[in-house]
Amino acid sequence: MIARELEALLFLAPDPVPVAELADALRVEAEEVVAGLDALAVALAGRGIVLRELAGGWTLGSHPDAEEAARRLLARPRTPSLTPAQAETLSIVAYLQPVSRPEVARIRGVASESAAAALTERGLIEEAGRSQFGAVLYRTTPLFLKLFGLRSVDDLPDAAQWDPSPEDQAALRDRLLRAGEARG
Amino acid sequence: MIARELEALLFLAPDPVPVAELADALRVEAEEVVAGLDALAVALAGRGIVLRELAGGWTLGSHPDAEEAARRLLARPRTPSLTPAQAETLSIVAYLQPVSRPEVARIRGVASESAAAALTERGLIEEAGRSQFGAVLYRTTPLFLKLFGLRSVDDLPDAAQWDPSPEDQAALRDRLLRAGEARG
Amino acid sequence: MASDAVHLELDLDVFAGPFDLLLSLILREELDLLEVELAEIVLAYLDHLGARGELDLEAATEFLVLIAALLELKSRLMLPGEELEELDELAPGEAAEELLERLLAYARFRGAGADLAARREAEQGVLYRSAPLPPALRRAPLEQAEQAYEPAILGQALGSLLRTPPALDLRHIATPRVSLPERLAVLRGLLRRGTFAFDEAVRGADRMTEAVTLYALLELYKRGEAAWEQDASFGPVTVHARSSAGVTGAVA
Repeated sequence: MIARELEALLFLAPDPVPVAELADALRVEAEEVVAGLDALAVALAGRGIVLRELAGGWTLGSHPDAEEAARRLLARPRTPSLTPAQAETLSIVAYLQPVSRPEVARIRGVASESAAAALTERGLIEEAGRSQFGAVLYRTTPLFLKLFGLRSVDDLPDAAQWDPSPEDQAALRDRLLRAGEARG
Repeated sequence: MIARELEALLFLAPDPVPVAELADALRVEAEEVVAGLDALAVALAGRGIVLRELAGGWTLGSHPDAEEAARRLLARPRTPSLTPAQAETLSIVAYLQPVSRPEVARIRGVASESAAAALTERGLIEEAGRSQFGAVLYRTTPLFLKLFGLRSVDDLPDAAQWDPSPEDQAALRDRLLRAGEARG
Repeated sequence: MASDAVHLELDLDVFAGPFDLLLSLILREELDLLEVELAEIVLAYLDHLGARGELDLEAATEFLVLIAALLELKSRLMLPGEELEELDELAPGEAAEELLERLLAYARFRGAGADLAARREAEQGVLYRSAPLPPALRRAPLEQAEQAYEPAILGQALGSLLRTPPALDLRHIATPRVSLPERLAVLRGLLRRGTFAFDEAVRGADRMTEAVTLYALLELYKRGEAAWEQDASFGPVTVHARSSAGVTGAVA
């Protein structure tokens, strides 16, 4: 029965699939696929999965009634350990915010797009407008504070205990940029 | 109706979900989830999706009848079968885990580095720390359970069934001993 | 049990006779396993199989088990140390028992391995979804978040970034030196105005400085800080601060 195979195909496909592709995969005519999709829509009535036509193709989705439970099950903060690149990027954003993307790269001595993207994806940092030269600015998020157990960014630990040259009186930002350029 | 919500959750979840997590998400007792899973299995009979208990949780998969069409649609060819060396190494890791690399070699009678490397590459085994002598230990992964249709490693069939029969063992012992004595 | 393998007639450098005689000599330590070229035995067996023209699976399996056990024994013999002593202590009868143990353990896992391989083949029919979560489910709600990281990792990371490597002592180098950081600083100074002519950055400079300045400009481009325009070949180069939003030209 073709509705069954269609259900399996749409279940597996991550994106909407056009009728023509379904017909190719099943080695049947497009008309049979269309009829099969009708039958599938009927079979899915009252089930947890719904059939939708989207963006030129067909796809399966979860029933909206299950959304709240799905959020409880799946939308948990992802907190794998930070890689060294992510920790450095996050510390620069946390201590200097708002800080521009080029500044982060200057301090770290390497482009930091992928670290910044991972931190953004996990909701630890976010864009905070643009610098006067149009560069993206970053700041930390409320989720960042929560995941680090901080009430505000003023609660960040004093970097002095890890500071290799604490006698330097210049501002943190200038010192980081200077050190970054010396390394670069 | 809980079977419907369960179907939606399992449709969305990327990995098998334990009953307890489903119960938490749906805010019901575990017994209700178990009953709901039974109902879902019934509702899925004759459909394109199958309910499986794998790797410590429940998950949905596509029906084997749709395999050929699915592989055409997704351009996902069958993975090559395990070579005998890989199958033996995998079975030793699966039954004896955690097991050290030298132990695997001892049982197989040959060094098994390349088989272990291929199994690691395929995500079926992974490192599990080091033995007291510093040798790498191996264990199987959740992906192994999923791809081999197992709920847990306790689900593996009793390996003693492949021991040579007592008669064969006696014959082998005889021959080895006789070989040792007779040719004096 | 088939005995095809043990009757295999061998003609090796160090031994001529049936395979089972070779086995027993090895087990009784009358023949040094280290001197036996096991590959020769395998080749002889393959020839033997070829000559027979049919494959007795049971016999072939038995041969494989025996040869695997010999290989393992040999590899152990080649290892110095306690393993060797342990083996030396074994009387021939014990060695046979040990070999038997190995053969049995190996047979068990060979069977289990074949079962696993078959299980995998059977499971290939079921495919699993690997679609990303819908966007609404990708971000965790704030209320659910609990502390997962120590703030100290940020302080440590920042401390390491404050470390300046010791400056290289370049006094012994006679050639005039232009540093990239220095030229980067010059360009960044000019960039604060939003736009400037490249000529301005290298006015009165030597060729080395010009080259390093050009390199610095490329570096700024790579880092997304600057871009430039040049209307004609060898014409003036206008450098401007760059924005990822695509804003071009001067920004006051």
